[in-house]
Amino acid sequence: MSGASDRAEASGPPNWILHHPAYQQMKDLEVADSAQVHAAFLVYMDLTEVRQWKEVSCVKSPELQLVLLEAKEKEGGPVQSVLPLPVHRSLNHRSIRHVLDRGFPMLLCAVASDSTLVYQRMTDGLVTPDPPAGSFQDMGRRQHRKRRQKQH
Amino acid sequence: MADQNKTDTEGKFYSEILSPSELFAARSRSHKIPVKGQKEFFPDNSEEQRQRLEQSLNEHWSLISEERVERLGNLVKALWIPSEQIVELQSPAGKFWQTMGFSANGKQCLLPEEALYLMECGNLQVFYKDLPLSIQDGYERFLCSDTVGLQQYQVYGHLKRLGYVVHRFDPSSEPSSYARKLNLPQSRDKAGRQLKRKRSPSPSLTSSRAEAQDESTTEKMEVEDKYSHVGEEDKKLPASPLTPPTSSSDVSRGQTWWMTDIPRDRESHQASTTGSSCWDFSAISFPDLGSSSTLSGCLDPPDPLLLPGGFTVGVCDVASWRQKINQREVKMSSKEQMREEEKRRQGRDVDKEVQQCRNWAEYQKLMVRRQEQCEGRPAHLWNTEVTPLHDPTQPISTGELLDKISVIKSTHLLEGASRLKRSDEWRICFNVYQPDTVADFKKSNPGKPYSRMCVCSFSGPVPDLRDIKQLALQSGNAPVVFAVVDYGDISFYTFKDFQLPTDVFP
Amino acid sequence: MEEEDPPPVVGLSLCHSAPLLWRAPDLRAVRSQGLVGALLGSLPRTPRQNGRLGRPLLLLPEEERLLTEHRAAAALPDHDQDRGWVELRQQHEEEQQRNFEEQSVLALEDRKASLLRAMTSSLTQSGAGTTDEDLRGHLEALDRNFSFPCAALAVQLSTTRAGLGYCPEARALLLADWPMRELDAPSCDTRYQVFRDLRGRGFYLTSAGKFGGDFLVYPGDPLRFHAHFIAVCLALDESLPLLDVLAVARLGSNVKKTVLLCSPGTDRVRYTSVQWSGMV
Amino acid sequence: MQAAFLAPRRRTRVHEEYEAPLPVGRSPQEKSQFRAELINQHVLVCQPEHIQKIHNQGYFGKGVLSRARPDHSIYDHWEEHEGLILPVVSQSRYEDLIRWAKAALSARGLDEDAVSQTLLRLSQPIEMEHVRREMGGSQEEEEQMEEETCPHTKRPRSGSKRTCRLDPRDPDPVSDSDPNPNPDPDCDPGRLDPGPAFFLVVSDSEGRRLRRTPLALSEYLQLSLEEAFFLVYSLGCLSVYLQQEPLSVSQLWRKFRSLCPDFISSYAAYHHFRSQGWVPKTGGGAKYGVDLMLYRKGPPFYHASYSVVIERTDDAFRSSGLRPFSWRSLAALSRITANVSKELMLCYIIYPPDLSEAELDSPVCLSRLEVQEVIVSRWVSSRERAEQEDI
Repeated sequence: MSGASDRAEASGPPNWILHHPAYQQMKDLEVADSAQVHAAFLVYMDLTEVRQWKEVSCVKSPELQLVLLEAKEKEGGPVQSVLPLPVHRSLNHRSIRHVLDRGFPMLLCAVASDSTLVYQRMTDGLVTPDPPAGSFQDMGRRQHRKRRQKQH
Repeated sequence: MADQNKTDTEGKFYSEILSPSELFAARSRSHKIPVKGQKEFFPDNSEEQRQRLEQSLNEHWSLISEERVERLGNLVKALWIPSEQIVELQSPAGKFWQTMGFSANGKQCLLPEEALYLMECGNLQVFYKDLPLSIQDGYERFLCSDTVGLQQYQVYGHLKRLGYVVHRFDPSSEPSSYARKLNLPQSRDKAGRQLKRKRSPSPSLTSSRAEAQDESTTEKMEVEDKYSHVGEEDKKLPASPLTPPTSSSDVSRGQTWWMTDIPRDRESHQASTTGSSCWDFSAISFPDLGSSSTLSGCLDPPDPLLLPGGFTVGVCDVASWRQKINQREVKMSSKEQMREEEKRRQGRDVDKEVQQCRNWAEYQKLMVRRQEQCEGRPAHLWNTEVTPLHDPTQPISTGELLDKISVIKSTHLLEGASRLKRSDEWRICFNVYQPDTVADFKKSNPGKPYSRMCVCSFSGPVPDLRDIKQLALQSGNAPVVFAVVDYGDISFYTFKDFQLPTDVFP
Repeated sequence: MEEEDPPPVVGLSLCHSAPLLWRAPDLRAVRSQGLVGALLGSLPRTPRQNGRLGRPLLLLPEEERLLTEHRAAAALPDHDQDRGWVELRQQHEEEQQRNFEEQSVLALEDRKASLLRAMTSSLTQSGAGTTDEDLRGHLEALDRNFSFPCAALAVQLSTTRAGLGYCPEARALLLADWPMRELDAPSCDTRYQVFRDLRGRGFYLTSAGKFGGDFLVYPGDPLRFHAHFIAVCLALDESLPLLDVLAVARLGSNVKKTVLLCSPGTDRVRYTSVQWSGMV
Repeated sequence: MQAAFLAPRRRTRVHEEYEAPLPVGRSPQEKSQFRAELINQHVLVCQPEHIQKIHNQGYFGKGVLSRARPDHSIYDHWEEHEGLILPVVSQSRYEDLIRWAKAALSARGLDEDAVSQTLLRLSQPIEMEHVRREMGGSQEEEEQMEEETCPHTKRPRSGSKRTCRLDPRDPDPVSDSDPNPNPDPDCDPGRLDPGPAFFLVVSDSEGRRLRRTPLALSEYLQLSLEEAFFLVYSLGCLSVYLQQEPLSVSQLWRKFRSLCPDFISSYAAYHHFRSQGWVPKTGGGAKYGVDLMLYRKGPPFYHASYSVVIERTDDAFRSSGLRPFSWRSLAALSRITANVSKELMLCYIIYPPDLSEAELDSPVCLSRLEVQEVIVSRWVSSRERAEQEDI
């Protein structure tokens, strides 16, 4: 069982994050905020490796001095801008507008310090929410909820 | 949109004084409120939708524009006395007297908010300079931002309409923090509890549950007060993996869930630590200098094996020492003896390996061995000024580990609260009593309130810890509820003291 | 939808700086302009419940400001101006007297009518016995013996203050200028600009404090429609903790509404819709 | 008034067994020294054994490629191919991986020739026979190993998710270290699963071709700064390396203070909850707009009990929070917390007045802090108003 402690002394294999082409690309964008770069890379990995989004690429926002991502959810789908941001940051509406002014629908992705990601969809203008499900479906859902409550 | 609703009744809306025939007719009007229909999601400009809206609006306006009409015989007459900011009754009080109003100089009086609420309920007609006051007059004349302003009245009305008994909070009638600290019996409190016992079973499930909780928290507080001097260790029940911060009252609730899935092997673990090979105290002689039976004035040198290295101890003359010490016999109660015994036992249990050493040589060997072990530890963590709290090469149980790393002290709301200067920013406005206490309610002896209300504006600040502490101290035995007024909406929030229980998994 | 005629001027009464509307026609007038306000008082019909409240109506500061900008509201004179108290007292006494007399007559008629009803029904039931003679006798006895008890008098507990406002001429007074109250803290201004813009788009707005926002935004009268948006008003450069955005967005998705970030820009108000992405 | 303690809600379905509350040995033989790297202001644990121990014993961190438990596999599609179950990737994906492997090799200082040779060897077509031979004996061994050493390893929900890793030092990886080979109970026991060392490359022109995986992602565990510092300082079981140099406790403390605006307060709160035996998760807080979520035992066993907001106060209990509260934000937090049957907790960290900057420069100052927990709840004055439904 001493394997673990022995390994701790060894330096281990080189970190693949640092050698990832996308990471190198982000580095080359010369964004000073390295925490944001890391956040952007985590989001990049999530979109490409976990969610299988297509044509994920990174760009620099000159106004915000941050790394943005562009990606398509499906092959041939519309381009979306993604703004990755560490979760304890603040932002203002103007920065969101800068990203929206690129002309694509936007995702704001909050990146927690342990790499948990929370995506919010942001759209220019007033987007009416989906109407509540019809009464029949509604019934079903309520019953479902009741059942779940019973289980707890 | 509402234009379309302007019908021939328009004239009626503009004259809000009812004619005698209207008044007469109003005696038999309905008291039902029309049910609001299911709301829709999208305006679709359809005729059906327009009609439904029109109907809703018509119902709404007829409800809103309705005037209060009461039989004169059902109204209590009263006078507004602006100089004293009170309303004096001119005819006998109604049922409301059980929970509202007060007597002064042989007269029955109401506070302005009470009078206004009763006016709104159609129970009271208040006159000023021989003219009846309108509801509007009541709002404008009675409400006063120093005592009960509009927002306070909104909260008052909201609670009253739900049946709560609501009284102004009087800081001077509350026990001082000093009295509370001494845990002096409060005559009011006692009476209040008796009152509760007498009370018939609570009619509604919600209130009875809330009350039960209320009761248990009171008990808990008392328990805690009594034992607050007991040290941290005594509070933790080592056998239970999840120890509630306070004792007994909580256990029954917790038991069902925490007892089931945890092997309770901590006790057995502890029992096994009482090793057999210790320092052999029967073989080591300890001189009893205090004993009158000590014969000679000299002590023999001790066994060198028992001493740390490098010492040579010769014969010792104890005569001079005997004069310096207190030789009176120590008298201990059986309780004290037990405690003493406990202390001794704990002292020995500290370190199993140390306990197993029979003499200094063995102890020193152990220390060397440990030092060697430590050298396996990473230097960057251990060969510096600040070292980790725990050394993973020295395994200990989880409980011990948690104890060891507990370096941040947990505090409670009343701690340090009395040294804070009272701020004017926050004040408790009302005492609130549950609706089901009304039947037995005594204004002179209201008992412990269900809660105390602090009224504040939604656009104002949120209380910080200082405010919460101050109010908790001022409120004492009842929880403080913040009634936050956002125009027509009122939300209630509590900020309650809490100590997360320790949860030990073996 | 809104009338071409200038809306009637409504009378505001200030209760510790809170703008209240008291008269039913005033309430209708502001509703016709798409302003909802908040009812605060007990409902006369069933006072002991909170589900539906009655007058007065409290206006949001934005509603007050919009009305005053349109010169559609004015402050009512203060209650301390106890002008004409003597006349009012006299008027009141006369009214009470008249009221008592008229209600006595009505009560008598009422009794007669019920007597008549009772007798005719017993007539038809029994088929014989009572005659017109009997009936007249009963009615005369009623006339002679009837006295209307004072306690039975139905009286009105007026909602609005008597006096000004009941005659149309007095309403003209309301057109007189009154200083607009200062509501120009920057945050107030942001809220107002958003309020005015959304109202201008035909939405109805109420306060959305308990939903973590400034306004709940309805596509039509809230009596009939669910709110679509939770509007959060903030200046373009106002710093907003990301955690707050996450909280309000999550709440929005819980209650199936879109969170709307609203910031007045130089030319127009900018809106950004925030919705839960569904990416978990 | 003391808030009542509400029993945590147990999860209805638990997929795993409980290993240990914390990643520290409970016998002298069981050594626990783990390693993490500080990269881009974040702490990453890269060695799979370390990841498993740190995560499974106390639920520290999150897999950067996984939702929670570090169990990501890059392959979503698996197919049967001549009796073997193999992952399937597209041609473009394959090219990406080759490119990436090339970058990784170059970064290790290999010259161009060596790089292209290695790549060539990697991308050569291979035969099924070769795969079968290479797989051969190792399969049984692994299964035995799994039974002996990892009785608690969670079985994947389906055969499509597997752990995969590749050590770039070894361009010809075999699956001998894969702790979790083909445990899919539904699949034909007669078929062999070669693990992720080989896959099928699909292209329109050439159909399916068998290839070696040129490089695979290994899952990393990212620790929040609080988690990392706790493992280093409180448990002494982790060493954090910055550019191959291990940091001392003080160095790490200073470093983290410079990275996080109020690290002391957030760490104090984290430390407090851990020392009470609870499992705080900073990442989960983001979903609810708070600083951390508090679990009994661990997320697989219980639903979170509390949403926690950390506030810092001075000795006079005046808040100096970085995120000033308004009733508006409190209303939102209180509602979303109640909607998921959790409680909202404010955790105040109280600083004594005489705490000097010099003292703050060392974690020893933690013992001078105090913690006050407060439960915020909405009191519903009546059920008569089902207002929420109506708006």
